[in-house]
Amino acid sequence: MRNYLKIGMGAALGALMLSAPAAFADDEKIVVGFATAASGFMQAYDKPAEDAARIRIDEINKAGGLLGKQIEIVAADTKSDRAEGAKAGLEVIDKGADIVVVSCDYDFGAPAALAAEGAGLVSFFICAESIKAGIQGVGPNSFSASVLAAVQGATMAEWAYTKKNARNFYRLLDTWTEYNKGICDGFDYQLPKLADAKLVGEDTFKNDDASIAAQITRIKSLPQEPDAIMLCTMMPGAVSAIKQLRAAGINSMILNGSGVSGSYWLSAVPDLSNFFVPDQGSVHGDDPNPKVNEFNAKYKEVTGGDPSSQYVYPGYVMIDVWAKAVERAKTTETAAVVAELEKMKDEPTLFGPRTFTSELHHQNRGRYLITEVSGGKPKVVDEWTISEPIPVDYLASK
Amino acid sequence: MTAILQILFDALSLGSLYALGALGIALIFGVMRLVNFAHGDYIAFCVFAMLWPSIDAAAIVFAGNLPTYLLIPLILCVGAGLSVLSEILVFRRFRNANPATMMIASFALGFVIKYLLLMLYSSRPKSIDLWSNLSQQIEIFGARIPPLQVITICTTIVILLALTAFLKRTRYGLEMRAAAENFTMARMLGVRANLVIMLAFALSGMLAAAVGLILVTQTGTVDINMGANIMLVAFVATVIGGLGSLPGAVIAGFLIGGLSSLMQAYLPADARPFRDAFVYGAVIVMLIWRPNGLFSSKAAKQRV
Amino acid sequence: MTLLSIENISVRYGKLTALRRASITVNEGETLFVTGPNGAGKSTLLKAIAGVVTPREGFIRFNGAHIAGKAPEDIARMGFSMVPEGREVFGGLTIEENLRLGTGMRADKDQAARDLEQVYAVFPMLKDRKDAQAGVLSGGQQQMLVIGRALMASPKLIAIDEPSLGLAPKVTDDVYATLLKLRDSRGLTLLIVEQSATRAGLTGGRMVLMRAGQVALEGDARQLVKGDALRQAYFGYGDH
Amino acid sequence: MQHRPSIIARTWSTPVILIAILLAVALAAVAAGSGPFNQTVIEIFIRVVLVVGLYVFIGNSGVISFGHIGFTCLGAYMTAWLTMLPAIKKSKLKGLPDIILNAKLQYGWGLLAATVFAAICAYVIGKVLMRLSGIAASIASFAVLAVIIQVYSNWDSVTGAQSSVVGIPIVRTIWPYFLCAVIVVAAAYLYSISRSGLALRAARDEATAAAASGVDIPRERLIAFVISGAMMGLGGALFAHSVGVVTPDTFYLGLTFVTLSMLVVGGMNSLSGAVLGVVVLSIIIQVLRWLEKGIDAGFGVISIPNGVQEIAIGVVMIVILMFRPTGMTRNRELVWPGNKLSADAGALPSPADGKTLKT
Repeated sequence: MRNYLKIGMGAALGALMLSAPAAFADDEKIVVGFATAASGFMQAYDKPAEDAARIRIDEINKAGGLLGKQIEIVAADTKSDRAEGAKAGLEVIDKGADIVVVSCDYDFGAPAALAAEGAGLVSFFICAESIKAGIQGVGPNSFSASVLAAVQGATMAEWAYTKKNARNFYRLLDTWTEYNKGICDGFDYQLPKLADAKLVGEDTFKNDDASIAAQITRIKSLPQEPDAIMLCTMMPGAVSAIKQLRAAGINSMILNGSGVSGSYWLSAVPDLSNFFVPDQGSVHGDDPNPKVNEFNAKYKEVTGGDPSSQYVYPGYVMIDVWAKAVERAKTTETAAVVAELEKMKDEPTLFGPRTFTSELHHQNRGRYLITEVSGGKPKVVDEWTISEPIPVDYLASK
Repeated sequence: MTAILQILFDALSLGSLYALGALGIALIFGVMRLVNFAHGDYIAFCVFAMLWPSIDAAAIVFAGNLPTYLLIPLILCVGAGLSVLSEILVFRRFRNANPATMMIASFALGFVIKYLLLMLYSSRPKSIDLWSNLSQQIEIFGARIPPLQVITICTTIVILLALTAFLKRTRYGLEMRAAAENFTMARMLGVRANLVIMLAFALSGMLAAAVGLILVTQTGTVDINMGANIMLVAFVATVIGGLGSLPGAVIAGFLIGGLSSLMQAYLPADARPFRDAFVYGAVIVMLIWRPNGLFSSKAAKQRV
Repeated sequence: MTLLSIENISVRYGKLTALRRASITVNEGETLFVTGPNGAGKSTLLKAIAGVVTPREGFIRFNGAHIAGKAPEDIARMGFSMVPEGREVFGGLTIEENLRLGTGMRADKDQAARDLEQVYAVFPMLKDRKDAQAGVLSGGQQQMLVIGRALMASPKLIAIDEPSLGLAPKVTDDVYATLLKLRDSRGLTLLIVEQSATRAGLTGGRMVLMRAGQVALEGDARQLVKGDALRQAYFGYGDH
Repeated sequence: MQHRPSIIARTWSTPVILIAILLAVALAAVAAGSGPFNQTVIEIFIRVVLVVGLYVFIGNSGVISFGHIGFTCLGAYMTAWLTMLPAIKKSKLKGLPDIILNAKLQYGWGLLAATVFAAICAYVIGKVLMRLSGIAASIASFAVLAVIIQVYSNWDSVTGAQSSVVGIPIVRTIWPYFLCAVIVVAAAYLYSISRSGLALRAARDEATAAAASGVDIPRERLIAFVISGAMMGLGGALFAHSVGVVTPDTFYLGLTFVTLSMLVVGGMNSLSGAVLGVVVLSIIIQVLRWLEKGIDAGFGVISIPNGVQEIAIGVVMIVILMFRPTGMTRNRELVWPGNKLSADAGALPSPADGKTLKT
């Protein structure tokens, strides 16, 4: 069987399916299939978001279920491996999943998501932040519950410009992952839109570089210390880079993506200050929305620990928006659920509004809390939504 | 002038890390012709030994809280212990196996150590603040140099001198050099093979621990893959230096570190992401130019 | 008195049998030549004594203890010093380091220091170049070095594999003269593998002829060299 | 030698047995009819292609290569470029030549192009590298892998850098994979009984003697390198179509060591070792994974904690190598019972047949 799937936006995607395992629907219950990492490298990233998703499922079940049915969970371990990811996807589909939840990272989640797409099911990336996690990289039935990495870079640039009067920016990119590049792409998009803001220099490094001394030398040799450094990186290299930047006496404000969210790593850079992170919700107990703090308490009750970073939250959002769409469609049938999801415009959730369109199953604009780390203590200091969404064209060309 | 001094320092500090790693690999290779791919995992293991096993995001610092004069010997002992243990449990049984078999066995051992750490600590990198005042920079002739860099370079030099003195001046050093050159003959002269090999493993493990300590002080991060990159570069350096030649390994380590720093400093921005491709390209050229390494001559194979 | 006795040992390399139930005894203070054609198992015999290869069967008793299957270093520590074929100096070590390697098992450090001087006295050339790398020595000098190295262990028995291999006749004469001198002055026992039976006949002592992994003939070296029995045994009993 | 039957008559049973094993695996997948198991079997076939590809060079030449997975990467990207929809290429991979930009081929052509492309690259690289031997060759091959991966990880306009290449048609039926595995096994067998294969193994066992009798070692090595490079490229293309997503980091050290381990554990110098290494280790891994999920043994569920599988497979490999340092097959080939051969050589004749050992 061959079917070419045409999708909007000129960006079309073909999937040549020679055999698609038939999924069977059970009328008595609704099945959520988790094809996520229960072991290996990705486990530390998938598990917290999955726990949050389970909390939301539990809430729905306690409140009488979805369409009057209880939600059941089936899970398969991707072992943090791409080929295993495809198997895990096929496995939860075999077990009757109505929605396939896949790994937090696009690369690791895509094989399972593609399996779901092939079976005609809705797939949700639990917290991936690449535009590919959705229509562009999987197909018309795929979504992501988080916000695009580019929005983080754009948010930080615009916020620092507006609220902190930053004019001279320096861009330091860790070329290790696409996520890192995504942050800098957003930053690159936003910067020219800010009058008289300029890029005074840029450099790259690699996450596992033992030392970034050469990169620091380049910053130090600028005639004047930049107002802000846009640091597009993630763990574990982020800590090393931040530590070395500060140790070198570079005191510019450091702007980041959400990859450095959370306080678990702050002990490595004592007395870190002038450091800013965009968060969808605060894990530090000071979220302006008391319901977030309630959720944090519940999370601790269920898992025994505080949320480690903001990447817990998209899991909750995911089940939340999907369940709403199912309620509205009155069925779990894929086309109907996708149609309902695509009707969502600024749909409020605990962690910021969500919009899905037939072009983009991701957020190209989003409300972010700005967390400032000062004297080694993180604190929410502001809230920011970029003035304009980042165009899908721009994102897709990156 | 200042810029050159700065680049020189950056290159030296990166190079000394590679040199220490290469030394650990060359030592074992010299004595038993084993390319130990588990070396990088020894580095990670030593650093994790400072933390209490837990899969929480925040690190629970345990041994890391000990005073410096206890912590350093402890971590060195952990490295030596792990290395000796792997000799006794695994490598001893591969004394006569071919190099490929030994290599794969060492890789499998590294795999086991890595996944053990993953199970105990989870894959999420942990943070630990160790001697962070060493990272505060001081200026020398306009170049900014963190004491840690100075310490790293000095440590490397001290370790090199100490190792050279050990190999040159002591009985065990003499036996180790002899064993490295001709294992069977050394045994026929009464050199206790197992003891010498264990000693070499212990030293190699301590070198891994030293690399781990420097890395964690510099980066503040504990990660299961933290030794992998250094191990790879060290492995390449060992071969370029001339397998089995300790000074060769050290010099090649400095060479690669220097080359990498120079490229970072002088490549145009667009080419900078390809830095490692250029470095490895240079490695290929060097190997074709001198397949036996920079410091290996046929007549007298010099080892320190 | 018997210092070393080898009883019925067999050694195989894969499918190839190098020694078949060979038996040899060496008495204290004597010089025993082991001779025979290529592949007769002479070198294997020494390796088996030294512990480098393990016999499949048979006993080796040295100085009253069973040593078959023991580690080379343990056998060396019991007073068996080996000078293998091809000399095997440590080319990267200096001459003095090579010599000092032999003393590892000794507790009597003072005596070891005196022995070093004695070796230098016997081989003055070694003393002149004691800090040079051993790899640069000529073949004859290397042979001196390895003999000196073996002596440094203060052994009861020195086994030498082909001391004349690759050496000029004049140099070989020197080597043998030195060996005999040492045997007499130190009460050493010598076990010498020598392909040249003539050399054995010249030097004197007992001789064992090996063929196809077994002892084919045994007797006084000078006597054997004169007779026809040796030639017959050497080339086989007419089957060639 | 002259009185022996021809090489094919003596050795044909080896590829037949190996292909029969692969067929048994394929039929098991059909019988099970489960999606994930089907995918597992596909993965086994891909690994057979890769490990046999490694064997053709490493096994025959005796030179350990750490670089072959680089060709896998080249192959995977080539088929991705040719088979994905032009629209995606035009927006993401603008730097591709027009002919590739506009192509939309069936996956079969993609596989072929990947194989040919990898072979060409192997030829060019091999020309430079094959004069090296021993550990220098190993390191140089690793450096080649590093260069390929670094370039593919950063060449934005052509490979999309680290960003995954998507929109590759996914093939979920086992038969194309099975067919490729069979072809590769047969080709590897034919190579090893060819004049070049025999000469190369002679050089592996007795380098000086082979060189003295006129074997041009770099040339024979280059032939093996190109054939194995082509197979690695095919394996990469198959991987791309099995998962549907390609990124450079998939083809780095992890896969290098997994495939090398399978080869060495199986028996590095024998084709049977390459195939058995994959099949046996894959079965062990699968059993361990089932154990991780929990197996109902009637009296209760037997299970092991998550993550133990990786530790266990490492331990299993070490133990196998301890007891069989030359691999499970001891470097011999599987042959039909009764088709007895000299144990030295195994089914594939090795010139080391009559070699003697020095006493």
